[in-house]
Amino acid sequence: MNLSNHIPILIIAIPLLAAFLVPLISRINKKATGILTTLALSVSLLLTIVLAVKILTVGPQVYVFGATSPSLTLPSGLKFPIRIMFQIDAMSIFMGLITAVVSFLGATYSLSFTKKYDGVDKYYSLLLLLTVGIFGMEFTGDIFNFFVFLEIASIASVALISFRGVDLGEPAEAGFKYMVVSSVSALMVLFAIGIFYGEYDVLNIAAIASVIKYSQLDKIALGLLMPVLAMKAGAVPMHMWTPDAYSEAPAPITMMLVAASQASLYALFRVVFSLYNISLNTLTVGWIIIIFGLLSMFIGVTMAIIQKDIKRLMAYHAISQTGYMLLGVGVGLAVLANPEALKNYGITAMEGGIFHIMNHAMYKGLLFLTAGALFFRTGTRDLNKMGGLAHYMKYTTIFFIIGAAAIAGLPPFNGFASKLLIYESVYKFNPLLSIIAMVVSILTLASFVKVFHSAFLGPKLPQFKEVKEVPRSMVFAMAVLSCIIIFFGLFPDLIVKNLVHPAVMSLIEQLQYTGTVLGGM
Amino acid sequence: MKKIIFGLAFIIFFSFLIVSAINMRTFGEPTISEMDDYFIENAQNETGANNVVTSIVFDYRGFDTLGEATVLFTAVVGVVALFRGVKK
Amino acid sequence: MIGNLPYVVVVISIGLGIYTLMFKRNLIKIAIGICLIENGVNLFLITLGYRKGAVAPIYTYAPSGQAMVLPTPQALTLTSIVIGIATTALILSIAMMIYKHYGTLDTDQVRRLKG
Amino acid sequence: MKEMSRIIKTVTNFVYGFIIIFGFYIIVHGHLTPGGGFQGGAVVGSAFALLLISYGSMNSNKFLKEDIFSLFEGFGLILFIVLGFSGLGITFFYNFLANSGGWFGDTAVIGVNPGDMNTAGVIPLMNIAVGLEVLSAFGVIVLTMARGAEFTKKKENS
Repeated sequence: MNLSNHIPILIIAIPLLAAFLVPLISRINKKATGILTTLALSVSLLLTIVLAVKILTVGPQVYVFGATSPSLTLPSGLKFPIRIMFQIDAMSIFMGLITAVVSFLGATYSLSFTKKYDGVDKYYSLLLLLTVGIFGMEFTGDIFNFFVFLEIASIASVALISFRGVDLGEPAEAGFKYMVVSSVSALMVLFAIGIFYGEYDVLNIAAIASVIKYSQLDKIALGLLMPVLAMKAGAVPMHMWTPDAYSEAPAPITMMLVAASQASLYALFRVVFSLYNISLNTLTVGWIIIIFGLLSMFIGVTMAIIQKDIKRLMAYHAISQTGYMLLGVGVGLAVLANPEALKNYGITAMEGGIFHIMNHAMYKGLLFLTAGALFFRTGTRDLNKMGGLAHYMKYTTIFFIIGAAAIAGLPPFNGFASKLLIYESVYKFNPLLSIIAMVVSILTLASFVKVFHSAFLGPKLPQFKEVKEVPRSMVFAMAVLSCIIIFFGLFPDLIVKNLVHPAVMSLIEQLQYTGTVLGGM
Repeated sequence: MKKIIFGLAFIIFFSFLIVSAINMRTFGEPTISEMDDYFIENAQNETGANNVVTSIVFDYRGFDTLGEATVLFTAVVGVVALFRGVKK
Repeated sequence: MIGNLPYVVVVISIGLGIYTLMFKRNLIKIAIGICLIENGVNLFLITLGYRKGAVAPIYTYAPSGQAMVLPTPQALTLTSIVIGIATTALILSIAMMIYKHYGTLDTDQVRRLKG
Repeated sequence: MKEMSRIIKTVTNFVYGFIIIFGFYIIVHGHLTPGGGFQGGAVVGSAFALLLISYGSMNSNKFLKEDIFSLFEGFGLILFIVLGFSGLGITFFYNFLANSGGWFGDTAVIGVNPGDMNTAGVIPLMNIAVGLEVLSAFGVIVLTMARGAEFTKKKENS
């Protein structure tokens, strides 16, 4: 029994087992639940890093459930896979790394943050299940399995968003909205799966991609999948759930919700690039994605400027930053059929967009955690009621400055690195788009200067006399994120070359994706 | 105004569905059924279960079933967490 | 066209569900709309698996020599039904919680989160 | 929820045992006849719902315990995932008992046959695990929502 072959499943199965154990453990000892959660997620993080090293050196990994060997995709003479499999390439593991880091830090942060809550065991159980759902969405190579994990992630996030619904009405309301959105979108995904199944009689993504004909029905399936996944990712025409859900969830959960919506974004890219790829009318679909991105950027930032609630403001910024990713990858898709333009600036644009996913998860997670720290000590999210907090919470102030500078795209932080890639490549595609992106960046900076001024600066306020620095585990989580942000900002070339570029290439090259499952073609 | 936008979206969506219904293959005559024929022929041999659907649910697609049980567990934990303040 | 009648039923069920979601203002009705869509999708999956004159794919005391219907859609539908139960349970619980806090189920009055 | 009339309670007393036994039959014979863990679990869960509505949520607390249900739920899930793990010598969810000659390991007769309980490897065990999980999950959901309904109604009157 060679455990190193089983790493892909262990990454998911260990948090899942821990999630089942947590309710039983809490009968014996309530405090042990948090420690068990953190332990399970740290094991998962370690295994993800090991798997990432393996994938980036050896190549894509396949794990077939229930077969006689983990890499046996096609048993004896079949032309199509019959079992569920995990298919992990550079792009999947890129997203997996984000999820692992974010979930581990979320659990660490929760150790202190959930002291005020009762029913902590349910909280940790749901947190683990949410992690499992996100990991599954990113790793799976089977389209129905994707639907199942989408449901796990959305039901767990609904339960966590409405976790404070016992005492307050707003979390329950936000949870209801998100539940309606996510169940409708999951059912539309299931309808699209039915269309694929009826046409080709396979459920494996790579197998569908190898036979797809782009007929009328495939167009309808794309027309169902794209808006629905964009809605789950929080792009603008369908963004109404995002501010509510992000602002009402507990702060560590908001950070994980960012990762969950990015998993939907990943699924959108997977559908467009790996499932359809060149058979699409790439220019049209690319422009649709670019327009989604532009609307998200602009409307997100304009709505953010007028907000009074700190987490709501950050949620609108999350929408606006999603626009950058859609813009970068959309430009790459628009020139996919044109090898020269793709080589010239398409790949760079996609690198910018994909790199921005990771950067966004890090700095937006940090900002939500600082907002959570402010809420933890002051008990309010209203910017007008805060002030002078820099006197009491030194570390939190520093972390907030780092996060705000990163989101506004100031050097030497990571936001600058990915935004620069997007600006320079999009400028070659269409100068106007690049200028809009820069304007949005300036507006973002203005908005965060306002937040910094009203929350941290100013005289000491009498009602915050008791406020002191947050507990150690919360500081630890924020410090790790800040270190990652600064590291990525100082050495962007290293990350782009080793992590982002393989991810982009694995998206673009469809034959490599199908070949992993179906053999050399 | 809102109603008009909703109505338009609804009409577009409904026409999508109608077009897909018209284009679907004829009811009762699957054109391609390679994967399912494989299951019907080999499930009994490979898993030993007489019920082909059960052998798919628990063997060929067993991981889906784990996910499905997890979804139910998640919903239970969510419902219990939502009503946790409510005493008997 | 008449051969595709089951698909038309599916489309009508899903369409009614979407209509309910968009134009009804009661939380319980919204939950019912989601159930309608879900049933439509399940019916769609089952419809795909039907083969004319075939029997259920179970070998115990099966009539010999007859074709069997496709088994995969049945397995998928089983999964999606259980997921639907989970969704419905959670959505109804949240609706009950909203009723407890706001005293109403009308979406126009349940709107503290805005802008 | 109030308790219902004497007729309903008497019929319930008579019927619920049969429903539960039928549910367990469906669970255990999942690999031979139509049914399986989920379907059988749902049948048993419906018996609990019947008990709950005929006796009312206050009285049924005496014989339907939420604690025990949640314990059984965790137990069923852990049994299920451990069965998955135990195939890990080959792959996760590998059916290591099928056709091995031991427990549930008889080779099935190919083609139409009357059925043999002792076949199908881990599938019957998984059916039992999932059936346990589903029936207790249904019990917990029904009991919790009944309790919550009681609570919201009280709020309404006061």
